Amino acid sequence: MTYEGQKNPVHRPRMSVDIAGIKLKNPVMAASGTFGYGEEFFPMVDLNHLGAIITKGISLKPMEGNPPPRIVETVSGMINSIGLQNVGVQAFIRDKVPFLSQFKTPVIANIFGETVRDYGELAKRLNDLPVIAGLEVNISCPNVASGGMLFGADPKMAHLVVRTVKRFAHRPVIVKLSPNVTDITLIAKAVEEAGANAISLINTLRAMAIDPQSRRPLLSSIFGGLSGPAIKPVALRLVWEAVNAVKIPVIGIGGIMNSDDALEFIIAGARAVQVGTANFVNPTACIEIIDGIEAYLRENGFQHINELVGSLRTP
Amino acid sequence: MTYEGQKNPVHRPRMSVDIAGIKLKNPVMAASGTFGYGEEFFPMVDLNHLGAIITKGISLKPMEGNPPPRIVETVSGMINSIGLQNVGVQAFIRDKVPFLSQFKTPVIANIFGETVRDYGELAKRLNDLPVIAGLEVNISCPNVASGGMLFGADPKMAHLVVRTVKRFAHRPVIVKLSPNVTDITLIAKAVEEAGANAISLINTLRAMAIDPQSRRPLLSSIFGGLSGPAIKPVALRLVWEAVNAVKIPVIGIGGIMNSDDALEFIIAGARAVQVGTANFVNPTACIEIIDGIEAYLRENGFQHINELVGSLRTP
Amino acid sequence: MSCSPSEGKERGGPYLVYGTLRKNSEVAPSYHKMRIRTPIPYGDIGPGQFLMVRISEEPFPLLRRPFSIHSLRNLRIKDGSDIEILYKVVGKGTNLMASWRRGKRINILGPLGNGFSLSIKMGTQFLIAGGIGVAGLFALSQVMKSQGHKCLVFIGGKTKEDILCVDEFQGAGAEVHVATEDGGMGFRGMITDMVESFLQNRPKPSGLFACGPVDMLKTIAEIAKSQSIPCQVSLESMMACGLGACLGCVIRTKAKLPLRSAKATSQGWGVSFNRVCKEGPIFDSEEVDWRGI
Amino acid sequence: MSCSPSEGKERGGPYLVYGTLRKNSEVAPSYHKMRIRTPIPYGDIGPGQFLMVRISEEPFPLLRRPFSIHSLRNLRIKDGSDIEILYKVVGKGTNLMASWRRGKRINILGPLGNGFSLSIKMGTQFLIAGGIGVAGLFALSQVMKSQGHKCLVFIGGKTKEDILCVDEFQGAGAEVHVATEDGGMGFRGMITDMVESFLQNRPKPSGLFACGPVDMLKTIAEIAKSQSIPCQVSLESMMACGLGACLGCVIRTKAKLPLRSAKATSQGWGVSFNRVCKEGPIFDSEEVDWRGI
Ligand SMILES: Cc1cc2nc3c(=O)[nH]c(=O)nc-3n(C[C@H](O)[C@H](O)[C@H](O)COP(=O)(O)OP(=O)(O)OC[C@H]3O[C@@H](n4cnc5c(N)ncnc54)[C@H](O)[C@@H]3O)c2cc1C
Ligand SMILES: Cc1cc2nc3c(=O)[nH]c(=O)nc-3n(C[C@H](O)[C@H](O)[C@H](O)COP(=O)(O)OP(=O)(O)OC[C@H]3O[C@@H](n4cnc5c(N)ncnc54)[C@H](O)[C@@H]3O)c2cc1C
Ligand SMILES: Cc1cc2nc3c(=O)[nH]c(=O)nc-3n(C[C@H](O)[C@H](O)[C@H](O)COP(=O)(O)O)c2cc1C
Ligand SMILES: Cc1cc2nc3c(=O)[nH]c(=O)nc-3n(C[C@H](O)[C@H](O)[C@H](O)COP(=O)(O)O)c2cc1C
Ligand code: FES
Ligand code: FES
Repeated sequence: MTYEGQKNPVHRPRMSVDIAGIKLKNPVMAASGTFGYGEEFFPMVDLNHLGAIITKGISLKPMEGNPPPRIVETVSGMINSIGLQNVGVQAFIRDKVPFLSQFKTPVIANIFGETVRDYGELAKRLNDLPVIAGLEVNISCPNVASGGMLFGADPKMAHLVVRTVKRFAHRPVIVKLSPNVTDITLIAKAVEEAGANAISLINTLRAMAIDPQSRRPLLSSIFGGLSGPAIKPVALRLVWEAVNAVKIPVIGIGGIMNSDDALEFIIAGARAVQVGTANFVNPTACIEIIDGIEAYLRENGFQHINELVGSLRTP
Repeated sequence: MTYEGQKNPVHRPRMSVDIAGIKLKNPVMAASGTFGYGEEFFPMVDLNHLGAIITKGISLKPMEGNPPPRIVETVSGMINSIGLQNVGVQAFIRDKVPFLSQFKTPVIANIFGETVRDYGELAKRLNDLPVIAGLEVNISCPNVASGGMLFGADPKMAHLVVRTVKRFAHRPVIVKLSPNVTDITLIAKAVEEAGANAISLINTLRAMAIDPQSRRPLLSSIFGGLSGPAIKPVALRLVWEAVNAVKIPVIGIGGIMNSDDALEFIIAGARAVQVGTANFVNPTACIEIIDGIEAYLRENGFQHINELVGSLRTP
Repeated sequence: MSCSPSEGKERGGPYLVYGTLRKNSEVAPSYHKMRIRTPIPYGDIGPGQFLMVRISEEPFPLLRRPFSIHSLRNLRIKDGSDIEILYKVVGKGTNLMASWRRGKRINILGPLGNGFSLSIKMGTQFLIAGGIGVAGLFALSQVMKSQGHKCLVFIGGKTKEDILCVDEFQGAGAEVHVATEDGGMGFRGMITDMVESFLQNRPKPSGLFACGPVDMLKTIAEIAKSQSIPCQVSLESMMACGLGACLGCVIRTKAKLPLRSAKATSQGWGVSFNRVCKEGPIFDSEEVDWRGI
Repeated sequence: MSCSPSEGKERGGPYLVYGTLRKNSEVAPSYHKMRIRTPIPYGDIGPGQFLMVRISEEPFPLLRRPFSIHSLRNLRIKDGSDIEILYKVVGKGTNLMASWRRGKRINILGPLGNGFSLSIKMGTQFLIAGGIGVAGLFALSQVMKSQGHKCLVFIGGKTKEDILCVDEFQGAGAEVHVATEDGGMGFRGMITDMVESFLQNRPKPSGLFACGPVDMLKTIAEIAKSQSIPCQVSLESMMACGLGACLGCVIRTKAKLPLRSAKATSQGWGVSFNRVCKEGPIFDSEEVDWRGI
């Protein structure tokens, strides 16, 4: 029972959205890397109530990740340098997919590779799993083959990765963009042109922290990615720029802690949102955000969430 | 009396730094746009105690700036879209310089133009003022002549602006970089090559905020610049990248609220720092930061601040 | 306009001080009054000036919050002064403030802003407050009393719970008139309607002084203009520094001089955008470009 | 390892609940003890498990903070349970916690982590605590008592002010030995030296159980290895989620299987990096790769 506790089903606003063919019962997804494979939050969180679950990033082979320390708290945010530790696609299919298959909620597999080939291969390997409703392609990682430059920092590379994934994937492809670029619209247009069915943004902002007492970096890898409420204003700006640059659906991510934050992104034009760091602070954040959005729609007389998408009143 | 209250002058660490020929009695400057023309904080703040005062950005002609609302508070930060309102170089020289000339503290004029010519012209106009110890060239503003693209987002444009300023300026030239770029090292190297004597960073992060109730942007100009403690981890990363890319001195800016924050930048390699938003929250922030850095040097047995610069212990 | 350091000091502030919270009580649902003892005589405060209160020593909530100095009494007590603030709980900052207990150290910056101009014609003055607007007008009524003006104070609010300070104003010798939108106290309707009817039926006052929501101020400004009565309004805007440095708090005023003329710029800061914290918060209602507000 | 929703539920938690602060008192300078009443029976807690406490409902300080569940008493009272936390005030979060007053609602997530393994040989057990490390060992001593083990508890600290819970451990039937670096209480020196001398002069214990600063744990691990005594240590690391989802809290362990083998990966998460919040916080001292810590 997803909607228990609602008195008047007649006036209940409709929350369902369609992101490039993936049907979500509401626009709130758990962001990659912040919700494990769902099981970590079960049974505390009713997984059937979520719009979608994005898995932790999956690579072809298992990855060790970076040595600790991997996280540091900053002012209203945190930096992580997990280094994309994951079990690899094979163990994912064997160990994680059965659990996820029990729920009605669409699962979107977040994938990344060290080479363009890796991306294509991953798409192929995930094609046959009914539970995987779509792919989210993380292009915010270094391209090992071309010297560590990020795939997501260069429109040409981004285009190539997406074209390759699209060639193999039987599922809708969401491309997740890095915010650490001069002009997000160039990347957004490049991946749209390459056939992306949707884009999601933002991934974390590159950041750093130092302990003045020990004069050491607070992360073993020196750099990491900043997430959490501190980055929301930057994320919202990038989402708005992307929304105005492409026609495919945009999914807003970055610092969303409550339904007001989520509404900012939706009003700016995001068709759906992802909740990341908030899951750590408040494991039931996604559920509260879903309920909060629904209450807002009801109080403001909206019949359907889509009426709100992109409804920003500019001067 | 600058150093009252210090018991043991013999063991007092030396705080003076030399930034491209500008001699500062300590490495803490008030950042542009956050300290007016000094007079706004006088006499609350002992202006003689500061490392330097950077003026509000100065353009050739007076500028109106953007309509209100111009500022919005965000989580541990604020967004501003002042729109570079200023009195123009003529009124600056006539009305602001006499007040500033009374103090021993170097004054650095922050300048910006709508065209490359503007920048050169401004450098010329400020050459004859003894109180102006240097120029800080703000390249984070739209280049009106070439369609609004930021000077600071393109290494070639940045190079051109700096070369032009250098041709006319008789004073050291600090170039202030925008953080909203894919690769700060390209810009940093370009301006170094063009003759910049130092670089300072970061200017604000492009950001946005929406009021979900009214569904309007919270700033009249939709976008603005994010500053304050929320952005410190991103600023520190950019400073560290810049430090490793150029040989000229780097001045660290972004979210510095206390001496620990300032020390992070210095340890990362900044020869000096600028304090911005903190001045609003705590008008005596600069003074407290100076005292805190000195206490740290003393407690940790440093004779001179320079020993600390770039002393990060990387793995 | 060069000014020497010693000249600057003579201006008397603003001061940045820690005070100690003496009292912080709810005077009506969601309205609180705070009394802060400061260790210094807190300068020559003019009615209409304000303070910036530091909400947190932590980075959240970041910015100071501006509040009118509510009263001029007890400003020159032995060893310092007692500052009063009357505030409405509306958001993060004021909610935090409402939780503060006696004895808490509070960092305040002030006095700030221009304050009401008292170069006014002797006679009857109308003070018009909407809701929490009373906070900024009580000090004015105190000064007016001491200068021998007769004050009529108009206080409007949604319900009778929003009507504050009636006794205080009466104590300062003012005649108080109340209007509530629901009719729960005094006249039923908008306070601006009440003022208009007074202007029709009584001798013209020498001046209008208004503090409250912007729609109320607009209407009062129109009334003042149509009746040719001098009118000062207290404006609000988002503030970061309160000191005139950030240029964040501006409102649009009617440029009396072409912006780029030498004379205009010699006035210093923007001519068509003026800082609420420095050139304001009190403006001549004729100066304000009400379209932009 | 597929598991059905109902199987999951049987695991008994973790639970996300609001409790009510019953008591929060300073037990020694900068050490506090907190008792929180929760509305539910707080699950089957094992000694060595922990909670994540939400420090603020505001975005700063952002992350929850982990604390050991100090005691197993009162976990099954009528209508719920009483949870005890013993904590040292070290930074932002713990300073805030120290200011909380009786009646405050507190959001807690737990029980988390594996807890100490109790599949151990019957006999005498050494429990070794450095400073606040006692927080995580007291519950263990309670269980050991009920299971009929004999406990020797070693508590070390800088000064006598850092020695906590002596009475509590004695109340749980343990024999307590104290060492302080300044000699202000008990043996003068490091607690690890004291343990070593006990190991030389007394019959070998069945197991060592240590909780405290990492240098102490390393030394204990070496001692355990050289004497071939099974040893469990309680490790700390920075945590974001506490649930095993973020992979932020890992430590390096000795990979027993080549990382990329099918068997290794079928264990689920990383083989050479293990999560302190999930595979830990209690580790076999032999498993830990101490160079990386
Ligand atoms: C000169 C001046 C005098 C004032 N005097 C009083 C007074 O005597 N009593 C009183 O109750 N209120 C007064 N106000 C309004 C008061 O400043 C706001 O109600 C208060 O800042 C709200 O803070 P908050 O954190 O509770 O609200 P928030 O949750 O931050 O925001 C609620 C609303 O408060 C306003 N606000 C927030 N921060 C600021 C800021 N830094 N500057 C200006 N407005 C802000 C905004 O309009 C915002 O939408 C005055 C404002 C000004 C500019
Ligand atoms: C499993 C576990 C059990 C613990 N049990 C206890 C206990 O029973 N009693 C006790 O006093 N302390 C315990 N700690 C340590 C306690 O979590 C930290 O002292 C506390 O988080 C400090 O918070 P702060 O905000 O006061 O310090 P901060 O100012 O944030 O930082 C001070 C130091 O505390 C540590 N710290 C901060 N946040 C975290 C976090 N999210 N996770 C881990 N470490 C952090 C860091 O090392 C940091 O350098 C335990 C830690 C872990 C991992
Ligand atoms: C600990 C952690 C791990 C993450 N791992 C991934 C990942 O594997 N793949 C990915 O695309 N994004 C990853 N992200 C980024 C988030 O999905 C999200 O884009 C980012 O955190 C911003 O959202 P937030 O501010 O709501 O957290 C990770 C973030 C965090 C904090
Ligand atoms: C209100 C405001 C006005 C600013 N005006 C200018 C300016 O005129 N020129 C400029 O180079 N930077 C300007 N800045 C940027 C600051 O100098 C500084 O680079 C930025 O705020 C980051 O530092 P902080 O986080 O310490 O504030 C302004 C910042 C603020 C908040
Ligand atoms: S608030 Fe900064 S100029 Fe007015
Ligand atoms: S704290 Fe998140 S995995 Fe351990």
